[in-house]
Amino acid sequence: MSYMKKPQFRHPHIVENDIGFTRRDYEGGMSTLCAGCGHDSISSAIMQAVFELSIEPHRIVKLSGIGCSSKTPTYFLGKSHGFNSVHGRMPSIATGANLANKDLFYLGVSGDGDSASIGLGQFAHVIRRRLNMLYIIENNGAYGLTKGQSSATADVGSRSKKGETNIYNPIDVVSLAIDMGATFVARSFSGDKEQLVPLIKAGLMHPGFAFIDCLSPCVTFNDHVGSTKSYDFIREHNRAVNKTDFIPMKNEITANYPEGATEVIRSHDGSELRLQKLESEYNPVNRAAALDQVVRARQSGTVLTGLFYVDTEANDLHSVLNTSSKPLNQLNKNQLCPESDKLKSINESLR
Amino acid sequence: MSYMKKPQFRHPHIVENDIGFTRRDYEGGMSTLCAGCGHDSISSAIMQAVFELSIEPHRIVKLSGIGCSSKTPTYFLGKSHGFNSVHGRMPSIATGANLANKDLFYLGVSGDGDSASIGLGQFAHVIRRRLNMLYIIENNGAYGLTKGQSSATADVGSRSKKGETNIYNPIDVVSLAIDMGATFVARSFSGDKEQLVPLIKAGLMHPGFAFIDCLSPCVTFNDHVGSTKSYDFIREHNRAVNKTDFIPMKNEITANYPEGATEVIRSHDGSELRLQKLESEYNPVNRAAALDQVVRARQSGTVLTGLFYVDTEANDLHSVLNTSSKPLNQLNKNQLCPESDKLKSINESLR
Amino acid sequence: MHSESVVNDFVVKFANVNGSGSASANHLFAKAVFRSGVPVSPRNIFPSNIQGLPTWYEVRVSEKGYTGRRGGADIVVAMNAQTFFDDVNEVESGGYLIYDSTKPTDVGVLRDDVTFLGIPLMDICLHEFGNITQRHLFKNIVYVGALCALLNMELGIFKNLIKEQFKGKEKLVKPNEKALDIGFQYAHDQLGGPIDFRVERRDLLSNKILMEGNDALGLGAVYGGATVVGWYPITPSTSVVEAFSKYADQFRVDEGTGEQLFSIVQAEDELSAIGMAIGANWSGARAFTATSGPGISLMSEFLGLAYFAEIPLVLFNIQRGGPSTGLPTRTQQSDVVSCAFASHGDTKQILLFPSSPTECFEFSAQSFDLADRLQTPVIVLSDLDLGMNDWCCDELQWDDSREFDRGKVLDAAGLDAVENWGRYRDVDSDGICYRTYPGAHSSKGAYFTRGTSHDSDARYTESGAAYVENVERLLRKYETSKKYIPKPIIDYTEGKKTSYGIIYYGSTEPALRESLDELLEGDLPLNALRIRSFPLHAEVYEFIEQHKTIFVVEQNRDAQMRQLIISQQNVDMSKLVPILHFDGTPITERFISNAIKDYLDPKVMPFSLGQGKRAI
Amino acid sequence: MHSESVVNDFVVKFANVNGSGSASANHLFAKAVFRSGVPVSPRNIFPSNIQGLPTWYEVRVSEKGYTGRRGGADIVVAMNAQTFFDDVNEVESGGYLIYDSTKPTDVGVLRDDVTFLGIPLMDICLHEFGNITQRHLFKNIVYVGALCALLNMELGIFKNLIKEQFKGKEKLVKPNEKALDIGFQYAHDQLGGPIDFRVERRDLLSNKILMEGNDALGLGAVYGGATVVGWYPITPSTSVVEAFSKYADQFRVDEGTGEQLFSIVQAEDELSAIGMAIGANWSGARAFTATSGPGISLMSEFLGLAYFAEIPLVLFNIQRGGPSTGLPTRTQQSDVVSCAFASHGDTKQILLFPSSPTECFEFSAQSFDLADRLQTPVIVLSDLDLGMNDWCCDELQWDDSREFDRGKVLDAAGLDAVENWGRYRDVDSDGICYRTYPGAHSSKGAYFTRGTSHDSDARYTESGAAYVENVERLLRKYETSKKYIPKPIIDYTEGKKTSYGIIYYGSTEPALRESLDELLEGDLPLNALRIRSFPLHAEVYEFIEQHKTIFVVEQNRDAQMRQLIISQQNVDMSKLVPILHFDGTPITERFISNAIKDYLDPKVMPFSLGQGKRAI
Ligand SMILES: Cc1ncc(C[n+]2csc(CCOP(=O)(O)OP(=O)(O)O)c2C)c(N)n1
Ligand SMILES: Cc1ncc(C[n+]2csc(CCOP(=O)(O)OP(=O)(O)O)c2C)c(N)n1
Ligand code: SF4
Ligand code: SF4
Ligand SMILES: [Mg+2]
Ligand SMILES: [Mg+2]
Repeated sequence: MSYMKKPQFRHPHIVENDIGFTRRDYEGGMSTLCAGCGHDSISSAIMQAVFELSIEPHRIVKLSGIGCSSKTPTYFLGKSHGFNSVHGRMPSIATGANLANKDLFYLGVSGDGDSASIGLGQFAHVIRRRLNMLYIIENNGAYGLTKGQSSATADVGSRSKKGETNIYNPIDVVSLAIDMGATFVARSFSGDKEQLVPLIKAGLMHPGFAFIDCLSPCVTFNDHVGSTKSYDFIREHNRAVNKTDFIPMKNEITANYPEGATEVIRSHDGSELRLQKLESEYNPVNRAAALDQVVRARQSGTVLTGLFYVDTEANDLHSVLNTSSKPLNQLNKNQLCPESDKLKSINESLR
Repeated sequence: MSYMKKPQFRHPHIVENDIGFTRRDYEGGMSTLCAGCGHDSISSAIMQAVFELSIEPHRIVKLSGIGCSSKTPTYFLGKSHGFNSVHGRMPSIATGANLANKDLFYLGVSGDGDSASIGLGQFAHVIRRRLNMLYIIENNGAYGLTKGQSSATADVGSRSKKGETNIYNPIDVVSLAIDMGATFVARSFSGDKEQLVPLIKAGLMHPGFAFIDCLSPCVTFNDHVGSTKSYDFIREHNRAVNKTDFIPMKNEITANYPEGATEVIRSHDGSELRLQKLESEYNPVNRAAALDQVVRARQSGTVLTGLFYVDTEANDLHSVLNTSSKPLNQLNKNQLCPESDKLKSINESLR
Repeated sequence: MHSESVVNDFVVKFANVNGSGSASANHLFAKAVFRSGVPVSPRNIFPSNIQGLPTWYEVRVSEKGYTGRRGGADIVVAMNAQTFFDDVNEVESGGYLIYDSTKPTDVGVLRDDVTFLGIPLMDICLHEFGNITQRHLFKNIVYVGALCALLNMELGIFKNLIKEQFKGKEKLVKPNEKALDIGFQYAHDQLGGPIDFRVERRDLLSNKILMEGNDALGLGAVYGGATVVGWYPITPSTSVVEAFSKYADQFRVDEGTGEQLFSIVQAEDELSAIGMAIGANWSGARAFTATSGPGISLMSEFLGLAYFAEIPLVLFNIQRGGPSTGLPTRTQQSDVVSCAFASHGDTKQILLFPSSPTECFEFSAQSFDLADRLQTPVIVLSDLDLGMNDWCCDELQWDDSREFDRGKVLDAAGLDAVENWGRYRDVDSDGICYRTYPGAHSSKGAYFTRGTSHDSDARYTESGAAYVENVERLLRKYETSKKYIPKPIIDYTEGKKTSYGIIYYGSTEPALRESLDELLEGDLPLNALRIRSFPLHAEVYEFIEQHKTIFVVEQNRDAQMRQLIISQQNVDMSKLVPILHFDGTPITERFISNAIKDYLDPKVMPFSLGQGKRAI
Repeated sequence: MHSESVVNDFVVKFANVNGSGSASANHLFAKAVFRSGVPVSPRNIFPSNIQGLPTWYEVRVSEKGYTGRRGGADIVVAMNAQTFFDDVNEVESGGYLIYDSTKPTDVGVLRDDVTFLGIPLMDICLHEFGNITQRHLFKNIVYVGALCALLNMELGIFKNLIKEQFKGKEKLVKPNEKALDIGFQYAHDQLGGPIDFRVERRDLLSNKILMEGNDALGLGAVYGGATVVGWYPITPSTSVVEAFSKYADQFRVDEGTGEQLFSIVQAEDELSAIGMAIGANWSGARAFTATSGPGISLMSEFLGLAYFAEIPLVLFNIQRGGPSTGLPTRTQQSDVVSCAFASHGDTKQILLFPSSPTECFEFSAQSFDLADRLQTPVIVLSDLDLGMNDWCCDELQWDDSREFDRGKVLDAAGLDAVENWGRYRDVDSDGICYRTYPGAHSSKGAYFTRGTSHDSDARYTESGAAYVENVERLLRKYETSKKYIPKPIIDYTEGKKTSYGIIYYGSTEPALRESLDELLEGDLPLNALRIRSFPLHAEVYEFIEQHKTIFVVEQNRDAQMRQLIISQQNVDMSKLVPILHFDGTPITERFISNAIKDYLDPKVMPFSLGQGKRAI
């Protein structure tokens, strides 16, 4: 099913992006997820975002753990290298891959089970290390692939399809990410492409660790009445704090916001994040304030979405480690291997 | 060294607690930690707290992971069962032990490496599950036992003894514990027994998950100028939000606080937590407010100590699981093993 | 085609799309064969996803009681367009293919040695049922009704099953019955009624049941007195815990208070799951965990701790296809070596190998006794084939006078009665020491459990001598364990002498026993030994001694049991011929018989069978 | 006592308290022996804590070049009151005990076959040094000065070493020299000068160095081109990464920009550490991780992934005493089986066994070539004895013309040149396929790496046939690996025929080679084979063929290498006699020789040696 060959016929009028690629160039294999699964919508948002950003597909590295969500990288960006690692350990693979080659874009896709249960440690620590990547959790409050157990992000009192009520405190991956020092933190909803696509674009271009918690209903196991991760529940309880648009440096500024309500966040490379504030108090550049607002909204039962926090001064692991500007995987023997006379002096020092 | 025989001679005037035990009954083997190690002070605070609470030593179960801190349970409460598990996995052992016997007190001792690095997942998840235990992290910002590497709680810019500067965002185990739903969260300092002992007492008696982050300098590897976990640094940057006293139900109320500034928190069993507020805004019963204050203090470089949050309605894993009031390890065959006629009807249902 | 009809000896294979509700309809068919008193073995072959991919359900009907997978299919119910052509090819010559003929297709041209039976299922359901879900679901019941007629089965059996299934939801009985009737009638009227394959009522199953191995393990754990479960979901082990949960809800809830006399915690991962089970066992509750594949690797650090600190533990490993994430919904016996020596350093674990649901139940209950007695992990190795399929097996039995063996535990009275207790003192010279539970006594019996080296009083030590004394005692204990763990079962061919032996274990049993019959019929008698536990008993080595050639039949690539056999005692290795099947499907009689015949056939030289390889 | 003095053949043992600064003083002594041109082997025996517990430092001086641990001590410097009496007992008859005589004690009564040499160290330092730290630290230098006089060594050598050590901190040179002089003078004047044990200058070390195995591994990784390290601290592997870091700081920082041509990340645990190394190797950087004990268990899930997805990886396992947390500061070779079959399912890993720092350097650099060439994990098994002690070994060599072997990698040009590339196609029939790095080509060469079953184009598959094809190819690759990995080294006893062979590996080498000499002297010639890698080469089995009895010498309880030998090919197992040493101390010549002599002595029946057991 993966990489199923599609007819390669190309329609003459098909839309191309700045670098001459069509949408088809960003597609992947046929999805084997359940019809209606939220995850498929996220895949399509990813394809759209990368297309619009005009990134050559081979410059993206897609990584995942294990789960229905973690299968999705097979279903988008078929021309990108992909790595479907083991359950909960994608962040370490991403760290190694990124250390080896800082010149590519790293896109991690994970599930709530993958990241909030077995992978919680790796998730928290990859944030601490400021890895330059976009990390998306496709959050359905359940274990899809193992048939519907509650995950650690399920709310207290949320009922599983079998009728069991979750009794444990949920883990809020957004407050966790803010507290661990992520420099770009957002929440969105698989059903809201308009909100999601700009966030993915901005997250991919963010020069540090960017995180999107994307609510993504599991239609088979967690979309019933009583679940707090169902399409209906999210639609009803969702409150967006802002509307985002991302304008890469090279593009003209096209969006037209009412001036007063819009905050423009400019990054080093000149690209712009334009936030249309929906909640006047919301302040996406103060970490403590962002955390406080997320936590208070949670206490009140609201599902806040939008961009919660962004650090315009963000830097990444390579900058703190001061690694070579040429990717490590491109250094040759002459650069890496000391000559034998060096070894002679080491021998001398060991006598 | 552990369990070194001490002379058993008993001084006639030696002080006994309510149940006739002396301080010696709460001692353990001789410590093999470095002279001056903060962890030894915590051990002594634990012995004092349990002595003062008049808990029979055999009713305590002490558990730990791996590290200098995790060695300490050998050095206190020699008459208690102990379990020195593997690195970072004490919480799961504690969960199993507690599930087996709800009638004992569970005291977990861990290090910042043990709980914030390898054990972060288990630490977060045992909190979610509301295990009835007191969990103490002896936090020195370093790996003592493996000779001084920085741990995940080391602050950005803190220098290790070797002169390396920590470059990663620190994990604040206090904000994490609050966010994960702990129902009793405090921070203290190994050098401040006056503050620490009442917190340990209150934490042990708390009917849910109680957590104390106890700063505990590593004199050998992390007590130099440039470290933010040194005795000097902590003394200088420490700001206590309140003074705690814990009054078990059976005791008379002895402490004498200036009325206005004291908040009395009463739990179900009638015991009292008396908090002398040092910071007027501080509110230890609102989770979001507690989190906010901890995070803001951290941003300003202050080491806040005291009791940050307590939930008087706390419950524990057994209550959410509705397990038998008789400990599971005390149920006998008749209670556990269905009779053979039950098996007959199962056989019938399988034809 | 067939000169006369074949009775009670054929395979029906259903090809469906997963998530389409076919599983319960197919199960209904298998159960109806069982109710006809005829041995049946259904096998579910499913993909590692939730909806939309091909899935198959094979039902073997065998009057002789052969319940191993046979391979091939005499009747294929081809309901999946994606796999239709492959499914047509699956049919044995002379067999039948049942398909949905709503859209007219010229299937007849595909093969001329197969009878094609078209039923316009979609069309029928569109007319007969109102809502969309029903239309889809009842398609499955309609073909079951048709099968009933085609195989000349009793419709009443099916109807009774429907009634039992929907007890409490009586509204559903009628439409199901209707669908059955429609299918039955269509086959009867339009397809010419019974075909050449028939199910005839027998009475061969009086003490038999149809049960999944995982269900039996879960139930055994209830009977074995388990009260604490730490687990993490993973296929194919999840249903062990689900079964425990189901039966505990039934038998272990205090009627008066509603309190649970058990506790189940879904852990955050496998490391935590096994940690919980270890902590609880340490505290004197019986506790287990269950896992598969990667979970075993993740548990290995804690398995070493439990071995070295001597903490009882029961671990159910429902094996699937490895390595790594491998084939998560396929079967193998490929964790044998990794479990036997699980963890770094010199560790040796106790393994049990059940070969039927009946034995799953027994071994599950017994494993708690063994773990307590031996104070060490006991790993029960089942697999997906045995664990997640309904096996036709002996009914379960329980002796009410049987007591739990809690092993050497000192309570307060016990501690008062002994002098100089020390946790790791080998006072009985069998390597097993006396333990205490936390809180057992107000002043005695406390000790410190650790994974670091310890002396006989549980004190930390770096002394080489104390270390050696301790780990040699562990070897002594391992030796002692053979007195307690299940012995191998040996079958000598009656009345015939043979120099050939065969060693096997676990879910290989049904295919293997069939193969023994088949080979005997071809005048090739073999004696057989079934290993039921590790470390291996002397009987295994005696059996090897007695024969010139021993075939070791396994469902893995690397001849792992053979490796265990030679790791424990000197034997003449060249006598041990591996027969290896490892493509993820259950091993078959055909595979085993052919491998052995080819090995013995001088014309087949060198012995090379693809999957059944001789060289290792 | 001794009729004449013993030259260059004795053991000095220092008994100290850890954290007291004795380590560098003791090292100074060992290095001075080395500078005298005489082979020396220091060994540090330290506790698993940081300060206040007993620690020992044994220095063997051996003109013959025997650098294995000998056992016993001729001169004991007893500086630890806690262990004083034990230390006195350690002295060989006719030996010397040096102690601090500040407080008058009547030590003479303890033994009459030992000469007691008291030096009032505390007293001396109190008078001679002002500050408290100095007083404590210089006590150690004073006894080193005394040893210099007692052993008749050249004081100038010590002084030069001091100068080198404190280059840049010249202020420290003077007081150290002063302490040396004081000790020297005291021994000379008060203790009667040189004793019966002497160091005499030789020139036996012209191409030798004194180096720790871990230092050599770290340096080898720099030469091997490693650029990414993910690790987690654990004794005794930590110093591998520290060494890499030290040498990378020296050789891999761009002089112009200050940029690092490497990256080291301290991970949150071992699972993450190995994940980082795998991710980086996958992306085409050379990367490694290092661990010990429990770390190996924790890495096993990822080891299975790297095996099955065929990702290069270098893992340095510095073995310590197991099982579980075990003996963290003691040595063993007990992870052999767990590494060879690391992970659940049918996995087989490549192992290397270096036996000296020189070989550590070579194997370390080579392991990156092997991992790239074979696209699989390469596990280098060293141990604490080899890793954390200074070994007197051949100097390091490097051929500047040597190129990295990056194995079968297609870059953009390569991809353009081939048709129909597929990640797991065995186009060369050696089991090794062509890989690509992410981003290699703008439209070709992308593929999806996974731990689930995959076909030859890296696509997910549940097909049994595709699975079998894939895992059989992995076996083919494993076979191919023998062409690349280091062959065993065989030594036939010159000019003598023998039917006895001996197989060994790793850090056992020095003790074993001494034992061969010793046995040969006793007219018991043995041929020896040193295993350097796994899977095993045909030479190993030929060697076994050639001999009647083969002793397999190992530092573990369960005869793990013997188990590997028999797991790979049919052999006559009964010929393989295990000699097992596993108390956590390094194996000695005495142990090996005695075990073999006892085995061959008809009077010692049944063969039973405590730790050197025959039965397995
Ligand atoms: C080590 C390990 N443990 C367990 C599993 C089984 N498993 C597969 S997916 C999954 C949960 C996935 O949940 P989530 O990440 O939320 O993904 P979803 O399917 O909900 O998208 C589990 C437990 C596994 N593959 N590996
Ligand atoms: C699985 C595993 N990895 C690594 C180690 C080595 N190790 C022992 S203690 C320790 C760190 C301890 O740090 P911390 O918990 O902060 O304790 P401290 O010594 O600082 O009190 C490590 C990494 C181990 N024992 N087990
Ligand atoms: S089971 Fe749930 S998460 Fe998985 S594919 Fe189906 S709808 Fe999506
Ligand atoms: S190393 Fe540090 S943490 Fe460990 S005992 Fe010494 S002072 Fe304490
Ligand atoms: Mg999920
Ligand atoms: Mg620490």
